[in-house]
Amino acid sequence: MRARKFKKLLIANRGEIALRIIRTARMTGLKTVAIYSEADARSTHVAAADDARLVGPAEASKSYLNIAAIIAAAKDSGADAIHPGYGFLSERAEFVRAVDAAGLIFVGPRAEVMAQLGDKISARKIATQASVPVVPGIETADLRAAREFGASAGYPILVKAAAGGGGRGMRVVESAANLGDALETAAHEAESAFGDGRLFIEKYLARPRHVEIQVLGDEHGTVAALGERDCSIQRRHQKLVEESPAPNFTQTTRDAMIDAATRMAQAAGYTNAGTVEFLLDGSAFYFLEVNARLQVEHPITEIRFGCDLVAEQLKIAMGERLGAISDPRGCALECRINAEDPGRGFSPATGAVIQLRTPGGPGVRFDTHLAQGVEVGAYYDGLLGKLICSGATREEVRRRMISALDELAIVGVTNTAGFLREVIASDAFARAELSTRFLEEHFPTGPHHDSERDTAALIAAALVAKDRLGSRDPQESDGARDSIEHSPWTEMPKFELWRTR
Amino acid sequence: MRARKFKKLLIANRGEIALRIIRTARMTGLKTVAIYSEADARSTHVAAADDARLVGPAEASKSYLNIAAIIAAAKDSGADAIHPGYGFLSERAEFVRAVDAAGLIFVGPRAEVMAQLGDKISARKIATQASVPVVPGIETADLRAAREFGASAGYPILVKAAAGGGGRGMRVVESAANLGDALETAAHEAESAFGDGRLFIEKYLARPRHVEIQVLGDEHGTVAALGERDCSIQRRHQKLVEESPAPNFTQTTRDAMIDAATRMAQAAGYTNAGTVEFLLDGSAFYFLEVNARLQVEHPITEIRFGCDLVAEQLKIAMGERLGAISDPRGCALECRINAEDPGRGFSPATGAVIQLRTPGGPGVRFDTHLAQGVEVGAYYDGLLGKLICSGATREEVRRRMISALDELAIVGVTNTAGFLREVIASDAFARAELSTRFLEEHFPTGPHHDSERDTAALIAAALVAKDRLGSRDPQESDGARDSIEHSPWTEMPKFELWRTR
Amino acid sequence: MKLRYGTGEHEVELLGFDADAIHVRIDGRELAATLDPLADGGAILAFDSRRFRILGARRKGAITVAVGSSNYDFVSVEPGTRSGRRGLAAPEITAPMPGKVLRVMVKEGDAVTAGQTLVVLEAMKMETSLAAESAATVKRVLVSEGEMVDHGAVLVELSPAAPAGPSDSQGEREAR
Amino acid sequence: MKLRYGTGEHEVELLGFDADAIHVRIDGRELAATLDPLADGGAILAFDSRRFRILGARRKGAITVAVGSSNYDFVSVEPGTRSGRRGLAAPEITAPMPGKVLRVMVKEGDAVTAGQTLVVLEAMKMETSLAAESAATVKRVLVSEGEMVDHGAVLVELSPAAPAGPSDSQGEREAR
Repeated sequence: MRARKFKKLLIANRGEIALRIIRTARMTGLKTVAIYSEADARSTHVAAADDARLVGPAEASKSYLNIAAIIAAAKDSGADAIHPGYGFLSERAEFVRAVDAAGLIFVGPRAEVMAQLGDKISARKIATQASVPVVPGIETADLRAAREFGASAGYPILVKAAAGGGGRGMRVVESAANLGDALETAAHEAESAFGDGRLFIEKYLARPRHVEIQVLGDEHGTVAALGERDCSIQRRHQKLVEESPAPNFTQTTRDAMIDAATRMAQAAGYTNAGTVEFLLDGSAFYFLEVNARLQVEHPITEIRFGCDLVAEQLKIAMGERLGAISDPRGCALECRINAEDPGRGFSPATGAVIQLRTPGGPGVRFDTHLAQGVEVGAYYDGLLGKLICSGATREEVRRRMISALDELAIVGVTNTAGFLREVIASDAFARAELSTRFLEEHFPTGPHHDSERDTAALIAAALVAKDRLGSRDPQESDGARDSIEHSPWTEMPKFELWRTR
Repeated sequence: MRARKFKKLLIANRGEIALRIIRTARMTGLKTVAIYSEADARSTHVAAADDARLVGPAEASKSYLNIAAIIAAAKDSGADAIHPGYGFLSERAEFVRAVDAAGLIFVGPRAEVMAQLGDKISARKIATQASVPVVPGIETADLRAAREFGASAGYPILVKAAAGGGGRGMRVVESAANLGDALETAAHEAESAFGDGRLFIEKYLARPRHVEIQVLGDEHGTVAALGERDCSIQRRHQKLVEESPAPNFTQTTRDAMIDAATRMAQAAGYTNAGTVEFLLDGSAFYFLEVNARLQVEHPITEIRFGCDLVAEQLKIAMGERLGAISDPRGCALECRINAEDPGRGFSPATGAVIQLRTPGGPGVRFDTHLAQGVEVGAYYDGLLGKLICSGATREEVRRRMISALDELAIVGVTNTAGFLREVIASDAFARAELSTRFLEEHFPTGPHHDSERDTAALIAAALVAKDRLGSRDPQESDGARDSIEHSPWTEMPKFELWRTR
Repeated sequence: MKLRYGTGEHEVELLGFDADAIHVRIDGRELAATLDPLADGGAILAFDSRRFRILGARRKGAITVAVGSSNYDFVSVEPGTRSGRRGLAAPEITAPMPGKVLRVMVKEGDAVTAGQTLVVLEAMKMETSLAAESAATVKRVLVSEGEMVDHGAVLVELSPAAPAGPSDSQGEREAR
Repeated sequence: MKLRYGTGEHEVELLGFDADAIHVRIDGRELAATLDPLADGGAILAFDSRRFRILGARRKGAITVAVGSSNYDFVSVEPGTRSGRRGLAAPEITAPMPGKVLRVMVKEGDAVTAGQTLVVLEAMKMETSLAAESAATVKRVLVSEGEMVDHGAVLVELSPAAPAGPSDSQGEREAR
């Protein structure tokens, strides 16, 4: 039993997830240490923690992926445990080994379990041995072998990195002619994203749904499954909208999938929080992969089950036994608000938050690290926040989400909120016609055109421009407004503002 | 059966509760109409509604209490139902009669039920007839009769308005010598606050707890009770902190109180959402009053029961039958953030919000109408927002509240958040040593002195002052910051900004 | 600079910045703190093993600051400024909060005793009685019933009932 | 004034304000809208029975606006400004998003064909290939591998392979 009590937790991450983990760690009575790159010195997660350490320059490979610097920050700050969040080092077995070697507690599965599950080939082996159905496929980066597989399984086929997840390095290949290029590009992306160029090729399902099971495993051999999440609404294999329970999902299929996920976790000796992902095709489902970490969309499970998954992770890492988990209640829906321009092919957007209007009220949770003044750069992924709505029925939650998206505004950073409002308000979504093809089928060109909204935008822009033309009315300038335009710390000498600590 | 479907709801209120009601109404598919006084033309609730109507000048008696103007606004905007919120006209039977007479639906109990319950004398009669225990007391504004009662029941005694609630016009009288002054002042306040100078005098319990039961009654005779709320932490009879379930409260007492509240609601023919308030003295409890409206602290019940009480109100007002209500789950705690200066005897504070930092994350809900730029004036009550935390156990929720209060900052409007953090973090609160005397006993002089925090404040103030002394560094002024200091609409001609519609 | 918060006054001086710390002198005591600015315009201020999240701005001549969730309103006290609210007997009755004048219970020329209520103010539906601190004569009444007044507004001016002392009293010197 | 959003350009003129409405002309069409300012610095803009909650600010020469939760970034197009990105064959390859230059696949003087990849950009861990729109010769390469570039940065300059047309081409006239 490696587990023991710990008192100070280093969060090896940034952005909304670092803030979210810090919040729970504080609630459980732990001291917290944030890490940050030079680009993030002023960030919200740095402010929220009890202590913060610089781990390197802006580039992730030199900071948030810098194992040596992170271990050193933990040692230096007296942290005795590390939570990896998601992304970055969260699924790197060598990071877990380094944490172990430093005598610190890693909040997540054991290194060898992570290594096995992180490799698609060995993960498939475990699944097959545990009688969990898998999609037909082979591991190869060899063009001839890939062609043979394509010919026997039939196109389209999917080429993806054997390591890693999250859609990176994934390519759908429609015909044998494109196979060579796809293998080359995928291998390159796999190498650069995961440091491992191995590829896996499998049968591509035409209109599957993505449904996944949240599991928790303690270090005493108990595995609990906390229901499913439907994450079918994706763009380039990146989830945009997630919901729980999955609609149009029979209890029989749910039970079977939960059983399969539990068998998978038990067969792998899985501990801590993880997600077993499946592709659902009619009532048949196939094992996709295990995400051996906290998932971005974990809040919808938290809300339905009335639990705090990060608190559960911390308890498990301390060696405690899994407690009783409530039965699920109601529905929950999440929209990922990304810094992308839906009007320009979802190209990444950057900028500083000039104004921020956040939604609230009953059944609304908005997990974000944004605040007025926060800068969104190009160095890291563009997740600005997760808007999560909950309620008694899917339709209630759907309407609440529309209303909450109407309340949300992030001026200064172009983002997906307006587009997601269209998605959630669409008839197809209301009817829960879900598949991973949803966006291509219903929003092939991105957001729909709304000429009245465009007119409103033009008028607004003209009013902004008018200000520049000098129409300031001194009578309007009252004390309160004047104060709002003053922020004393922006006036500090530059070295003060960007100084490291 | 007066009930029928309606489509457009006028919200006869302002501030956080108007916004909260609008949110649910939108979710249920209703169109919404906000009302506003001249002081509130730019308010958040006006922006959130589909339509908004000016009902009068800043003074509440001429706007939010102006029945004729509100009915006219409903008619003019095509609203077919009115939700009163809490405070203002929410417990005025003559308002309900005016709404009825105009052929509109009132979201609340019937006028005659409200009139009966709003009068402490007749409410006591109903309670007594329904075998609900009451505190010994009499109705009188006569000095001689009051003296007789005081002599027989023993001092201290409580003098309060026979109409209305919320602690207004309440006076504790410690001895016969102060009785004359107290009667005179209380009668004046009762007259000015409720338009009804009648007084009620009762035995004052020394260290009771305030525990109340949420009820819902439909128009088909069904009454449901949704558990209790402990609202013992009060200042001048105004609740500051509320929690559910009540700690140190046996299931036997809970069951008995729920039974009593249900009997009371049934005996009164109560419909819609209401609260039956009790004083708890050991395991004995006494009926205090019925609040015939939505209660400020209703969210803690919503979170535990997984329901939306405003949605339930709307369903009941449409004549629907009460549906199944889930069993309660976990704990919830609310802090009322008021515009008051805890360091100066909680005197009311005013100002514009210069900066706002709001808390978030799992188990955190902050119901507020605040945004940067919102002005808080002296015309209305100073509730800035309600911070609600929930979780599995009281201790988890308590720690989450401390953390959430640490995240909250409202610069520009002095408020109670810092003081409430001390209250929630106190050993006495952690041990749940609750009584309505809690603050006098544990915080007799308001917030405790924290000299290091004072020092931090002085340094911060010096830094703000430094800015004025001209240390601006032009190099620091980048594009993003410049933009933040521009808000085009502040530059519009004044008549545009304050124009009514 | 001298800053007043509530009834207390403090002398604060920013001595300078270097790469590691900000140096201040507060009421004669020197202190080094670290200051780490945040994107939201605030900063983390740390000293003596404590860490405070601060925000602040100027507001109508005052300086308003939040340390964590606690608010502070400071007034900068300039040398030579008259401070009429701290004399032996306050020569003015000012509004302790913004509100509505409910009742004015005196008129010019009235002699009043210590503790006598002069004005009743209503703010947020609560009544507050404002009384004379000592015996005095009402010199001027500046408000009428029903009027809305701001925090700090002078409501009534008084003349001491006792033989008038020097107008530059000890209390005023203290206030500087 | 002329505003560009995405690929579209619009002529907008504020005609004036009166007590009830703001009058604008958009692409020749006159429109009256009501504008009700909000405390947060935004406003409610209403016309044709629709009601929009708007916010906006200037940002580095652009105007950024939110209508509800939808963002718009406008560039003010001054008469006489060159618009190099809309010619028959773009003479420049610019970064469509901020990111890191992963690979530069050409050097100065190279002849390239239509559709040939010139630069591979990585942004948010996704690769984007930037290709020539038509046959051309590489005039200048302005970036090197590993470099971080902003949105709109010029990466490669090209000379048309075909006989050079007039630099003030039809495409550019259209763009005004």
